[in-house]
Amino acid sequence: SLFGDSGGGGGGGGEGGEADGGSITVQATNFAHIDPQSITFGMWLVQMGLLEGLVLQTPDGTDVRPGVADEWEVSEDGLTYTFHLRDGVTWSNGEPLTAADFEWTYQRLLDPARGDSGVTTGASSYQVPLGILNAEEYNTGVVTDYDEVGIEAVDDQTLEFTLAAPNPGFVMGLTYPSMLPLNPDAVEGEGDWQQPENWVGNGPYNLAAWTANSSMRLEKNPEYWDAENVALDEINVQLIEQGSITTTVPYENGEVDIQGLGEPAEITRFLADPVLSEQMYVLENSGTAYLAPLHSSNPIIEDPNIRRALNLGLGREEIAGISEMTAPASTLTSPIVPGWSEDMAAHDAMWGEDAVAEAQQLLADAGYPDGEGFPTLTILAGSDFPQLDAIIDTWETNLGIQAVKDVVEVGVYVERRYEMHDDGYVGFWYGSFSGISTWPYQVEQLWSPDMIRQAGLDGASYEQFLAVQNDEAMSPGDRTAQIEEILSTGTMPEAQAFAERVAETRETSDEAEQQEIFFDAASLREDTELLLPVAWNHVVYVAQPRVQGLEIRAQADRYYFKDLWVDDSAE
Amino acid sequence: MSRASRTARIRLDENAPLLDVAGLRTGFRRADGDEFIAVDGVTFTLRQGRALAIVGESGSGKSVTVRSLLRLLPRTGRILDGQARFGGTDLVGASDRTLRTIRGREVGMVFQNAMEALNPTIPVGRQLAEALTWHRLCSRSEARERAVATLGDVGIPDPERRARMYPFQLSGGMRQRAMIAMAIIAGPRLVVADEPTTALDVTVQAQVLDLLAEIKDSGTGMIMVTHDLGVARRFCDDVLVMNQGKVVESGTISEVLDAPREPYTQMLLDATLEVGDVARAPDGSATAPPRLVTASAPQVASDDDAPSPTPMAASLVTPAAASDDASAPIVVAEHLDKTFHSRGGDTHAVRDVSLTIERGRTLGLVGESGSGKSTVARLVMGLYEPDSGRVLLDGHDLHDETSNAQRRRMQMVFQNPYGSLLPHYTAGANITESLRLQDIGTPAERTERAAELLRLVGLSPDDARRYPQQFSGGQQQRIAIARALAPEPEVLVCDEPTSALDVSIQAQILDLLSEIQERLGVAYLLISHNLAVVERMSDEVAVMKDGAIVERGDRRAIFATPQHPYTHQLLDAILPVRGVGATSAAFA
Amino acid sequence: MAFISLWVVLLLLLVAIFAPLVAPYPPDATDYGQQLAPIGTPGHLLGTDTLGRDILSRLVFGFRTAFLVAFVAEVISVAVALSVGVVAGYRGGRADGVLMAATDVMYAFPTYLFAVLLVTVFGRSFWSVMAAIAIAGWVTQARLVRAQVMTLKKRDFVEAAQGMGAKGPTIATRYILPNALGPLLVTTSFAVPAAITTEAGLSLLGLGIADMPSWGAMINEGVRFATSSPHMIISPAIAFAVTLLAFTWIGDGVRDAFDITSEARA
Amino acid sequence: MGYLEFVGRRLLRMVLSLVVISALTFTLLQLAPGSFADIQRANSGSTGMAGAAAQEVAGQFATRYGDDVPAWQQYLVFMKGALTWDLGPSYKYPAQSVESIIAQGFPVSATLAILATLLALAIAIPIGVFAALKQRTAWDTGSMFVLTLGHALPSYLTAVFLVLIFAGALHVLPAAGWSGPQSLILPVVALAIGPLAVLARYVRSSMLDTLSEEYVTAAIAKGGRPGVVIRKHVLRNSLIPLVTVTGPMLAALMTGTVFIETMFRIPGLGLSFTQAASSRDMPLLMGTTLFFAIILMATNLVVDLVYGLLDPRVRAESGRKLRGSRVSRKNAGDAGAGGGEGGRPVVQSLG
Ligand SMILES: Nc1ncnc2c1ncn2[C@@H]1O[C@H](COP(=O)(O)OP(=O)(O)OP(=O)(O)O)[C@@H](O)[C@H]1O
Ligand SMILES: Nc1ncnc2c1ncn2[C@@H]1O[C@H](COP(=O)(O)OP(=O)(O)OP(=O)(O)O)[C@@H](O)[C@H]1O
Ligand SMILES: [Mg+2]
Ligand SMILES: [Mg+2]
Repeated sequence: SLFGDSGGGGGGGGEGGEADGGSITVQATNFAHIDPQSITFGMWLVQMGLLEGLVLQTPDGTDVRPGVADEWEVSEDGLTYTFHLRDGVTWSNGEPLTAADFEWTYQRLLDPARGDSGVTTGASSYQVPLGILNAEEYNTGVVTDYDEVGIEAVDDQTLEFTLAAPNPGFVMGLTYPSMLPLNPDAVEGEGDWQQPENWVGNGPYNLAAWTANSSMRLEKNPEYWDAENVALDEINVQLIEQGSITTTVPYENGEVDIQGLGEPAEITRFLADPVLSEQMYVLENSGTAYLAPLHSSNPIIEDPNIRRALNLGLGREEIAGISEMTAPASTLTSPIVPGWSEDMAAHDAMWGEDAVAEAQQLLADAGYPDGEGFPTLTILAGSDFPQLDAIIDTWETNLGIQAVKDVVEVGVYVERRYEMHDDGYVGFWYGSFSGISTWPYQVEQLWSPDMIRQAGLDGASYEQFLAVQNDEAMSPGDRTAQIEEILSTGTMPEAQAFAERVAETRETSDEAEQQEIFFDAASLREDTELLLPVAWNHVVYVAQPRVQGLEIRAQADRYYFKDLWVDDSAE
Repeated sequence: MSRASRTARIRLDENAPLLDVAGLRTGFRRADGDEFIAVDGVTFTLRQGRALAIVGESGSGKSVTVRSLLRLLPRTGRILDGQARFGGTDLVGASDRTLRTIRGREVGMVFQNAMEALNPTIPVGRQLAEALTWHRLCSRSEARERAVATLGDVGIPDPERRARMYPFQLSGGMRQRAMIAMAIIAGPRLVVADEPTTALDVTVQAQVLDLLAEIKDSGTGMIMVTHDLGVARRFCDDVLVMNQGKVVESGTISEVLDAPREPYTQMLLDATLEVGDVARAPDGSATAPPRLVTASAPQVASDDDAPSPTPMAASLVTPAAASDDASAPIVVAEHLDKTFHSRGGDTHAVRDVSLTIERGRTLGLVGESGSGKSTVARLVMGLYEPDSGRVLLDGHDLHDETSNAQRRRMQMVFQNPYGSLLPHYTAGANITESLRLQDIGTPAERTERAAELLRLVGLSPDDARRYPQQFSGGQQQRIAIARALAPEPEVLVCDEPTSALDVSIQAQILDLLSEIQERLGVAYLLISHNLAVVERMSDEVAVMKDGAIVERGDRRAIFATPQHPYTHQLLDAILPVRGVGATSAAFA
Repeated sequence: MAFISLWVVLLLLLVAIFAPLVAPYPPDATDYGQQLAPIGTPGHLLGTDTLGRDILSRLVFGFRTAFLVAFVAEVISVAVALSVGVVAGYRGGRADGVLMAATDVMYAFPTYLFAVLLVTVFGRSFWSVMAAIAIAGWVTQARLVRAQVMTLKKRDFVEAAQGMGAKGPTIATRYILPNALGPLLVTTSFAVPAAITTEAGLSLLGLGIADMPSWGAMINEGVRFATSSPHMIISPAIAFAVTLLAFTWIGDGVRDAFDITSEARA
Repeated sequence: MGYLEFVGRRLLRMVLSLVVISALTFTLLQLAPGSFADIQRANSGSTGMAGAAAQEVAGQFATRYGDDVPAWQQYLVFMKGALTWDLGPSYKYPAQSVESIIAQGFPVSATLAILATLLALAIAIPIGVFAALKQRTAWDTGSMFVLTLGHALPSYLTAVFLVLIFAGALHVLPAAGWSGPQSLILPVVALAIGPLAVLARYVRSSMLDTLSEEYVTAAIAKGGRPGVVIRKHVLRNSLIPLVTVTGPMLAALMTGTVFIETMFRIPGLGLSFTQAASSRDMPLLMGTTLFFAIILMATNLVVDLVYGLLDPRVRAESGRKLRGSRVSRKNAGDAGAGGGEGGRPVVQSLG
């Protein structure tokens, strides 16, 4: 039919006040597909309840709980993890879910060709820091035999991982969408396995309907191992265009039960409203907005003192003051990472009068007193944020430096970010991230050693780097080696030190010790002052009072559907 | 021919007048809020079975008068005062409902332009039938039958088929007949016809007028608005002369037209040209006809005042090499042929036309609409390339010789003076444009020249600064003539130079043209569908039909002893204006 | 109506020209103590936005931008339309055929693509947005000019000019062109609001002008805050509506002025 | 014969235009910075393996377009497929063919467009007629004022206000979604308001023109009652030219209205098109562009043919004149409608 067979838009599907049954409507950022092995917003939705991995995160996101696997053990040396699948765990079509299915899934994930099946278009969502033996090597083509990869289905119910180095965060890392199992028959079968009619999953919910660009309907999966503890019969997902104008009108109109709240003004209004403020769920400081250097033939920001001046000259308080849900950021690493401390920051005071005074001094010493003679900086961004204006504004006020924003269409943004620019174009690109707050992710994956070293390359080395990267004729192994060569020798020593320190995390299986190394590495990264932290953003969700069991955690999926129930008598 | 109707209708006293109009005043609200009085106290009486002509110049209020009778005024217009008694009903004061029973039923209206007055998207028969069904005079099917019958009555052949046709599928004459049929289908006692034949060719006009005469003879009263005194004389019993919204004079045709009491009527009569006038003129010469606008004549109701032209200053133009033979014709056109190609089909507009124009003399070209007159004019002017044949200007082939020096020797005056002037140029700039284009004289000289020419055509040099739209039609035509004269041409091609103008203005323009010819010795190719104009102005006349010249010769010969049957037909269609002894029979 | 509108537009023009004098603050001046101040806040008549920038000042400068875009785009598109339209209409034949073909293509072509391309290649700058609008606009106008020229070509004065010895180019440029301007002026006055709307629309798609205060961007932002800070959308929307109305009515007025017949009949 | 020839020529012109449009679109797409893969990568986050590993992604389309083929060959492959309505898989939705995406989105956009057009007509005609009959009264100026106002606000702004009022304040209608008749109301109204104003103004001016026609006076002179004269003589003739305005309007709406679709989360074609353009999804973009072009041109053709059916004058004329009359009618339409349609908006679907 014209409207697809999506359910009613209203959220009022609940039958009475009992804990079981009912439906809710949630908003999600639109996606083109739901293959968890490719990085799109779809992978997060799958994670929320369509597929289930070996383990799940606890609702607060600080630990893991059993999923498909009900128990697991680690070897002494911290290199071997053995997972035992539940008895009788099945796919939604009733067929047994086996360790072989996992092995097959991970082979697909790491497949260096990736193209043939035509299923994925985004980048592989495999998380390198998991450190599975030979996984990265197999994926990049260095190792060609999948048997050499440290993943093995010992029997139907036992799955064994071998790591290249101890990784205390390994089990937590398995909660990432790329590690979700896929049903081999469905994926390889005729027809599009992501469509409701072909869907075979193992999560608490099945895909019942999907109207592209509009909505999705999920239905409770009776075959799910823990089905008796799944409350809701139905989940309606409204798909919202990324960056489109979303107001809270549907929420306040009762059409939506759970939605993210992004607009500062909305947040202010909700906070001020005694009823609405009760419905807010806030995860503080879980995201970071930052500036990363652009490469230009004008070397001015290659000078560490200049960058230091710019870093200290940022009026972080004013910038964060734009929104109630933003805090001035002293580090890139999110403060909700366990063990984070202020000591990591590059300076004792990242803002305030002293910081500005120091910045001014640095600038004057570099020959630009009050910003005189300083070239106009460019801030490249893919869409317009008030923070951009605030950055420009505070630099001008604090340092007398002129900056302009270059807000470009996404296609230009992606090209321009890593281009070598001419003299007239020097400055930073603006990025922001909100998602996983674990040490490996924040230090190794997100602002990775490669990225930092790349940022620390001088103009000449960067051109070399680009040449190698774009050399189609080179074999993958050669390219990796040459890039490593350029990065390790061409970059600033502090960046190389950071990379080396990160590598040391592989050498210990002791969690506490490893965390210390991570902390240390992150501090080194701050000291390079290559990437400038700007602000930490809180994540805010609102949910109708009837929604129960909601907790927001520091992973982009935020919560699992299976933990929710509705209580229509709640007000 | 009119059919009795079955339903009750307004009772009329046999002896009472059919229509009695008293003190009718109609005004229009203007954009600035003022009321413009278009009809000012019109009073007349129409007796049963008689026909009244309303004559007068353009804008005198004729149409507004008759439209006021049926209250067919645009939104901005309203009747301010007066009465119009039709039988026992005052049409001015009647309720809308009463008026509706009268419109179409008791009073039929014939509009000037049938193409516009017939709905283009409804078949003619249906439009006729409406006049019956709306008055509930008969059933739908009966109405259809009567529509067909009435179409037959007004002389449309094959009425059954024509009734199903749309207006645009009928010829002009048939449309006008259909329009008349629509007016009479309900058997009205009064038919009001507003210029019913002005848009038609003379020959067709004659047929339509005959039809109206027939209706009148059947006892229907008639009011006919016309600017053609000949039409009035031929078909009407009484006449009402209007000027500036007022009735100037009224009475029976012979009272008014044979012995006008008012100078305005006299002026109209004087200005009206009639075939045979020249023959009757004392000296009978065409080269110097008597002025139409005599000093004794009163000021005409237009703002054209025509002070006498002044002599020209020295020429700016270096004369073209004098021709070898000053007695040879200035223009010789030989075997011109022109066909227009279009996807709708080819039109052979001009077939083997040859003509000569003598120096300082006038060749008149007559023929009905579409006969190819304008095309000949354009071919002679060199605006069209002939398919075959050639035009020699003083011995030079116009198409070999593209030099501007030759071109300037022949200029053109168009029918529609406004359309031919550049709207965004001042009168002065319009006049000097041809000089400017050909780099003749300095700007100062050209300005001086424009002033002279304006004086020559009877305008003031100060007028040079005004724009064309600020002049009246007659003045615009004077400017157009001045413009044509600017490069001192030897030939002037005039394509219907007066047909868009009132008779009084026409008279002035014709006088002006005669005078210019007399003084400057310019030769004319004068095109007109008005035989009287051609007779008055021409030395020689050529008659065109279907693209070919069917007869040509000396003016006197053509008008006195026409040879071609078509020329006969044209002359027969003429309606005399003046009294006894000037009937068309004289030419038969 | 047209008369009042003319004054409104003149006033707006003055505001645009003297924006720095009219606006109480520079458009980018931030006031971090006064964010999202509502209408009527002392010092900020129409309130402030998320950065504490004065909305009135941004409106004033935004109008300047909008008007500049519309004006320059119109000048360009009119110039192109005139040259193409006159050539096609006057010469007919091949030139005409090409224009008609181009019209067909442009009519069915997603000009959005042009906009994206221009904006992506040349940045979200004044010039690319302006060019995008001009490219979309010229075809309609060229067609109009062409039709106009074709009617004028049949007027007697063209023949009169030929009779006086004027050549094609002279006729086309000196006699026909000035008379074809009238109807074009009408479409131009309607095109100004259309251009402003388009600029705003591009902003909504993230393709508008980024480095100047723009109404589109303001409305775009206002929509986001529609429930929480309605003042951010109300003033731009009203300013937008008033401007568009004024231009539309001027267009009506211009059309009436050129359309003597309908006035006479009415 | 003239008629058939006319249609034939128009079809030929359509085909030529389509070729030019497709080539132009393709070229623009090649020139546009950023490739599908780049943008995909950026959207997936700047992190992890994304930076390096997605290099190979482009190779995925090897099966359809050949291995690393030059752009012009891709174009030919695409066009060859297009001839048989086989547009291949979309880059962005690799599991779906472009034609199936169009087949899903078009009925949605078309429903919206048709409803909006009908709504606009249903309101515009009575208002226009009424205003014309009450010309220069408060009714006339008042209704035209309100309409112009409605038209002066672009549809996205109208939509925002509608949502705020009917969903935000009154809670009577859903603010967004595509789940039943009630979710159609706001988008249809938002879409209809602009066209409504244009149509009403057009009807009014067309009515005024017709009212001043001599044949209307003639009909009154025949004794017709005002109602009858208006119905039989005025309405019909004033509404015929409406076809020329309504047709293209409907076509423009049918090809999707990006803002309305985004704002109301309506899975229409406009959204697919914008996404295709911004993600450089070549097959989808080419497919939707060609589809739009066909819809627009076909509507134009249909309008001309329908006009011919409605107006006997046009019907009788030959193809040449028909073509000429289209131009003049179009201009008449522009002048008559006049509602700020002077320049076509860059984004056809601005509404
Ligand atoms: N609708 C109108 N609005 C304003 N003035 C009008 C209107 N109709 C006619 N007039 C004016 O009324 C006067 C009389 O017009 P009317 O049409 O009766 O002239 P007429 O004698 O019929 O002339 P013609 O011979 O040109 O038809 C003219 O000055 C004309 O300008
Ligand atoms: N430019 C043209 N293209 C096609 N056909 C034309 C053209 N000019 C004239 N004709 C046709 O040629 C024929 C003669 O036209 P022309 O204008 O010379 O007649 P006319 O005698 O001047 O008529 P009227 O008295 O109506 O002015 C007509 O059938 C006309 O339709
Ligand atoms: Mg009259
Ligand atoms: Mg003629």
